[in-house]
Amino acid sequence: MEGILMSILGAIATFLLAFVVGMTYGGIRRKVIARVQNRYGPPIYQNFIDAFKLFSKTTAVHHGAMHLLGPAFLMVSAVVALMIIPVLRDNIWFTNLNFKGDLIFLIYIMTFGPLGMALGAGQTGNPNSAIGVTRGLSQMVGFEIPWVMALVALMIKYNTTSVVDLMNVQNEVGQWLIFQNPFAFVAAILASLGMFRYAPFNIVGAPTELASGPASENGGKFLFTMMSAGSVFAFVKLTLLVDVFFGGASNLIELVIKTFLLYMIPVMYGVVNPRYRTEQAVTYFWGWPLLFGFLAIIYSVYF
Amino acid sequence: MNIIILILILFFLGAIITAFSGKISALVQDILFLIVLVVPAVLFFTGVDMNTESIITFSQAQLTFGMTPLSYYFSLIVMGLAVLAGFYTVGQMNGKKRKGYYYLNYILSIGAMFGILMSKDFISFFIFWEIMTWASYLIVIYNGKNVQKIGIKYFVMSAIGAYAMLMAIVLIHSITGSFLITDLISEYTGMTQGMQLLIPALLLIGFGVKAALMPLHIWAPDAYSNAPMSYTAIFSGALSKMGIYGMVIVFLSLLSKVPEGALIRDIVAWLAAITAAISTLWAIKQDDAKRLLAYSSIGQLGYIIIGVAIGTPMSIIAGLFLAFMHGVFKSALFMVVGAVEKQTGTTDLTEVTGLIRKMPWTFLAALISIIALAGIPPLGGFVGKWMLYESLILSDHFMLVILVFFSSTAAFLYCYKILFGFFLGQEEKEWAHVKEAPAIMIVPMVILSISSIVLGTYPQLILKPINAAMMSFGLPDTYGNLWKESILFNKWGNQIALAPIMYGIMLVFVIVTIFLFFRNRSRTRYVTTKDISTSGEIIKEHENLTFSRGFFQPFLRAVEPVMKRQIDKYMLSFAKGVEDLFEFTRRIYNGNGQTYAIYAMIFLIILLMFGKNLLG
Amino acid sequence: MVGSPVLFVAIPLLAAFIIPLTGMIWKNSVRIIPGLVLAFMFALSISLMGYVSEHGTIVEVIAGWKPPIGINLVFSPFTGFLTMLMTFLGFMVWLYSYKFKRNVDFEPSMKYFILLMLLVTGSVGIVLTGDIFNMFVFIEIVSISGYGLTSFYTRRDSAEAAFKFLFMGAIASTFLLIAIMIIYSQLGTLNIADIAEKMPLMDNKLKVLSLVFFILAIGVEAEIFPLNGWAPDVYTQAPGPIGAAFAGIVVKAAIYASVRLVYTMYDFGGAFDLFIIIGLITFIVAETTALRQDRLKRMLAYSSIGQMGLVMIAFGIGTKEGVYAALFLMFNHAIIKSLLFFSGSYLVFNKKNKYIKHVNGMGKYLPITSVLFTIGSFAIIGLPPFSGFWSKLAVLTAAADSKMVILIAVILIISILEAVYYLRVVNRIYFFDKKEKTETQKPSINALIAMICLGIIVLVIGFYPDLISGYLDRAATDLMDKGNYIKEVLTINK
Amino acid sequence: MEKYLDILNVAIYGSAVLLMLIGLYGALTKKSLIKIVLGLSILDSGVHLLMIAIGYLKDGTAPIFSAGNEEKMSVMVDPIPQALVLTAIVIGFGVTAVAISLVIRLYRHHNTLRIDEIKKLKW
Repeated sequence: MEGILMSILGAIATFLLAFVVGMTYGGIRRKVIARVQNRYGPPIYQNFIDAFKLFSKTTAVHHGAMHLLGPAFLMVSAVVALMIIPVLRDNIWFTNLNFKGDLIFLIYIMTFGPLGMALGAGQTGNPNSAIGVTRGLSQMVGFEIPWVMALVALMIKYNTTSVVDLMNVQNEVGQWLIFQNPFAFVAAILASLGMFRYAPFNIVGAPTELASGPASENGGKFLFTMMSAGSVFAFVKLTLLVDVFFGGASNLIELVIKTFLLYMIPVMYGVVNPRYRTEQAVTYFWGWPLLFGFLAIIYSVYF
Repeated sequence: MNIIILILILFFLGAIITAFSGKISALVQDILFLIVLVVPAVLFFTGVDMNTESIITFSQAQLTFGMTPLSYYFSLIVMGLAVLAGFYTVGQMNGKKRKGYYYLNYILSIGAMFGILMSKDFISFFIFWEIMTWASYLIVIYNGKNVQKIGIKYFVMSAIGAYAMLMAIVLIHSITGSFLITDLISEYTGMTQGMQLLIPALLLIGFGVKAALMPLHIWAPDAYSNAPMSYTAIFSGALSKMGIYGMVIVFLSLLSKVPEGALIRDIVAWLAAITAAISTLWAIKQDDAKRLLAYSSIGQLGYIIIGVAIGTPMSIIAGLFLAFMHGVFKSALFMVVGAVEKQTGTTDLTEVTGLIRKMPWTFLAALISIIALAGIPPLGGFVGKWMLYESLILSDHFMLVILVFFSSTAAFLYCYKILFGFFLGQEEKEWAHVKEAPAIMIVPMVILSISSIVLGTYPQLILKPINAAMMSFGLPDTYGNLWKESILFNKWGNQIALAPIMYGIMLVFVIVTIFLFFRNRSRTRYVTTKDISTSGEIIKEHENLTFSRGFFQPFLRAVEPVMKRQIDKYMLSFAKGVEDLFEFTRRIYNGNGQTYAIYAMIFLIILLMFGKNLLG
Repeated sequence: MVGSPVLFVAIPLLAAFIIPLTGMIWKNSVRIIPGLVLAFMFALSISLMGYVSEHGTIVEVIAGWKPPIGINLVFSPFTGFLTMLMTFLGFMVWLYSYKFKRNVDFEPSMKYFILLMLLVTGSVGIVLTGDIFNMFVFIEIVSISGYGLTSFYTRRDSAEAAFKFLFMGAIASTFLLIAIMIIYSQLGTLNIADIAEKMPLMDNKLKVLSLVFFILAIGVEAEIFPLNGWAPDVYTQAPGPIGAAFAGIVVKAAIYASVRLVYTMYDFGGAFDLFIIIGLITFIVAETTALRQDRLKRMLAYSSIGQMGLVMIAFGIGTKEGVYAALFLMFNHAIIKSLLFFSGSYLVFNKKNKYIKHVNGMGKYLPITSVLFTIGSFAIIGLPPFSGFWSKLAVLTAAADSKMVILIAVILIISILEAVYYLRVVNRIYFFDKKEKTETQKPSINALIAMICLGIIVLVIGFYPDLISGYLDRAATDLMDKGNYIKEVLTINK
Repeated sequence: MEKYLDILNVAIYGSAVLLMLIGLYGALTKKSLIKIVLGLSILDSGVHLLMIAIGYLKDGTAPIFSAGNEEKMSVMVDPIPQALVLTAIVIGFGVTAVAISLVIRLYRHHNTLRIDEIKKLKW
């Protein structure tokens, strides 16, 4: 009984951590963008304020069952992904469900939420939502390839599909995987540009074109759910990258530092780039990232 | 009498009786149809075991029937789908013309599939294979649309496959002196190297046609999409699996025994991977739900073939598992499309919109099946894909992994397209009259979708027969210790259950759903899909804003170079060229009697010139 | 013994003389007597087959002159089997056309039935006779009755077809005579068994020359490739059932003659290869041509020629399995092609040009005929569980046992074409809409019975091939055993 | 004497072959149906001549067995070719008759006797 209680508490703690970190990073991003654009920008905690505001709003209308369920799918997927990812190395509190944190499982569970969300967006009948969804899916096909190639390179090299195993490998060798297979890291980080959907890959939301795309018919608690799920996802992705390429983190501070530095890459890349068109976004990933993916695989097979 | 023979006779006599019972009354015919499907299934599950064997002797051949663990596994697919799709068929065919014709061929093809699975020798295998082919051919052309093009294409490809198989069979007979499959297996290693490669290659061509392996797939999109949907469920769900069944035998019992086999296996695996990738792209392009699913089927069969071809224990389990799952969810999806077609009269994804509130059960079935198809974790499709990736990575087929990953990611695109196209989007007046399909059609779909969920949670339900089948091929016993073959199951203990994850997901889902769904549903009111946020405009009732045309246009622009070349077109132009050549040969007969006489003289002179050779 | 093989020739010839006389008294006797004669011949062949399977070959000596001097008829398991097949088909053709021209005057039908009877008699004579000159005579009987039957309809272009047939036939008979005379001048005998025994004595050059002339002469009737220009025209222009009679009876007799030459009379090893080459060329050219036909009967005719090519190939394999397969093919082809001609005639009944497109939508108007045509098509393509499958399997197995891999491949590839053009027709029958407003003709009851009989045979043999495999096996053994044939004929003492 | 025989042999066989070639030439090259039929007839005659020649024996007697001339058996002309020729002539006659009647039919139907214009049935 106590075990169950502990694990539930652990899960809640992980969630809170991911929520807070994700939200804060979002705030920092807004600030950074503003500073680059020579604006003052909102305070870093602005996201928390927004979230609270949205949460306290009452929703008045809905468009049907899928519409109601869409954000739920998103949240479920985010939470489950969070539960599976090893947040910290050898730490009881954040273990949750991550028996060994299977990478393939993780990749798939992370697509589950956006797809559910897409269905919810579809039922609203707003054409912008559907357009956004198609763009998002197309882009996903784009970045998934180099991303998977990077991961496969590692999986082949170390003959495992487990995140925990990969972390252990780095510990044993004493060298992070980013140095052992830099090509894989480059491919992964280029793919993650698309995964974060920041400029120039923000074709899904595209506020000026699509009026926020899939989110356009949502407000209040729906939007809150989506927002928090997005934050959690950001955290999950960053943690995953850290786990795989930077040997994971043994305590929270290390985790925050590593993830923050990683987070800055897509943010900075986005700041100076305008938005791509959809096919540009797709083919972007089939250029250099794909090449690095191949190099990574060749490197891990033959070296 | 032997029970297998009894079942076969039941099928074949039942088919004929059902066909003609339409003269009495339509209801009697429906009931007979169901009886003919259900009774053999019951007999099969209660009466047939591995020991039943029966032999019919002809002067030319000896027909041997019996069950192997592998055929038991495939029989589960065939029998289960036949019954479920049977009920669905009764609903779908209600009031249609030529029911007798349809029922006849339906039952015949089911009986033939059963016969294929029960055959232990190549002659009965081939006989049933051909019965299956022409019965399904007759159903493909049932709708009478573009019959010459589609039907002939299907039949020609089938004939190419069947004749390749027949050639292999007679070669086997000339070498081993027997038609028994077991004799081939036992004498295979002693053959010459040429035969060792030729026979499996020919057999693979035969099976590859039915399994829609590129470049033998060109019949599939048309045939799948033109048959009535209740049969396409069988077509894609069960009939294509006959190709897989044969491939399993070829790969496991023949090619794995010789070193040269690895080459063929790799070639087939690559072909299958390319099939999967390209057909997924084509599926994305389709605007017709039937064609979309047809291409999707080809792609999914590609995964299965990869699994079977790679040939590690894990990958074969993956392939067989996916074969079952594909049967389950793809049939459900074809049934969904059929239900939509029956209710709306069209399957064009750009026309039909917003059916979710009119056909909720259909939508539910579609949703679950799509999730399974996309391979998203809790459901059955994922388990198979997971094992497939795992085995590919472990056997160092890294480029195949990428291709498979690419196609299964791209599969999300068409998955979304089909759900969105039919069920989501704006609700239009045009479809306001649409009602939910009759219960007899809904129930099979729902049962199939529930099985997707159950099999995702308790994959051991079918891993057990798979394991038995694999052990019959001399592979190690993996049941209960599958984790030894795998690295991913290690810390999961020696359980192959996804249950903990499943429960975890369910728990979170329920919590969030309660939080959002039920709370919000009671507190909010429903507004129509016309009442949406636009930039200040008010949408009129007749305006349809649903985004349905050119759905993935940008994506398709991105992948255009790959899709420019179509094997289909090459083959058609080849066929046309050949026919033109024949137009030339027929000019030999120019109608002038004197010319014919001159031919005769030329013939005489040629014979005299080569007269010496006659002496031999 | 119930009867004597002589009756196969005597009775019909006698009847042919009597029929015009009885016709003056009782008109219907013109129709009925040929039927009775054919039925009698069929019954006789069955009873003789029973006798033969127990007591061995019957060699019937005519007018007391013993072979090699006298004329003799040989009723062995091989020839008996063919006789049975031909007489059965003859009877079926008669049954099918019993009401033929009933509404028209008496004169044409008299000709028709007498000629039909003579056609069957001549074919049976070719098979049964034991010497080559009688073979020539019977071939001429068949040809001349064939010319007559072909030009039966005066409205169509039948004279043109008949003239082409006659032209080829006349040249063929000339060469046949020359060949016979070469043999006779060298060996001094006309008896097949005697020739076979003395053949090693003959000069090689003359041997080749005579065989070449024989092949040219018999090849015209056997419809082998460059000599078959007349065949499609004849099949198209002759009355429908006569197409069946040609495909099922005449060609079979000619094939028999060529087989007898190569297997028994000559001792050439290379002749088997020649059979394969000729057969293959015939098969390929005919099937490819059939693919591009737009008239139903022409298509069936080319298909028939192609099947004969396949039979030649099977005989050319030269093993017992090959002969078995060839005989099986001949049997199946006779039954199935007759079924196709019978039912096909009704599908395009009353149409002037008998285009394939005329069958559009006939499935609704003539359900039974259409089903029978479909069964026939499926059977001839070789789809199981119809009878055609077993013969195709037998051919392929025989070829495989002789290690002719490429031959198998070619046969199978060409078979795909065959499937294509038959299915095109079947598709039209069921899935195209009938456009024109010409009336369709319901088959008369006797025609229906004939067609259904053939259809049932196709199905029964398909499900249980052992029904005839015993006959085939004995026939194949008989043909392969050359020494036995010589012995049986030459040591007859009676 | 021997030489004379040879010349005779050559003459007979030669004329037979010549007749056949003439007939063949006529049948294969002439466009008129009548000429073709005539060609066929000539071809036939050539063959008949050949057959008779084969059975010919110099100074032979009629092949009639009767009491007293058993010793003449060796000088009898071979009877079989003669029998065959009779049959062949009859058959040839029959064929020619049918051919001529067909030619009449053809002329009525097509209004021409040129064989290269009578080809409605082809391909």
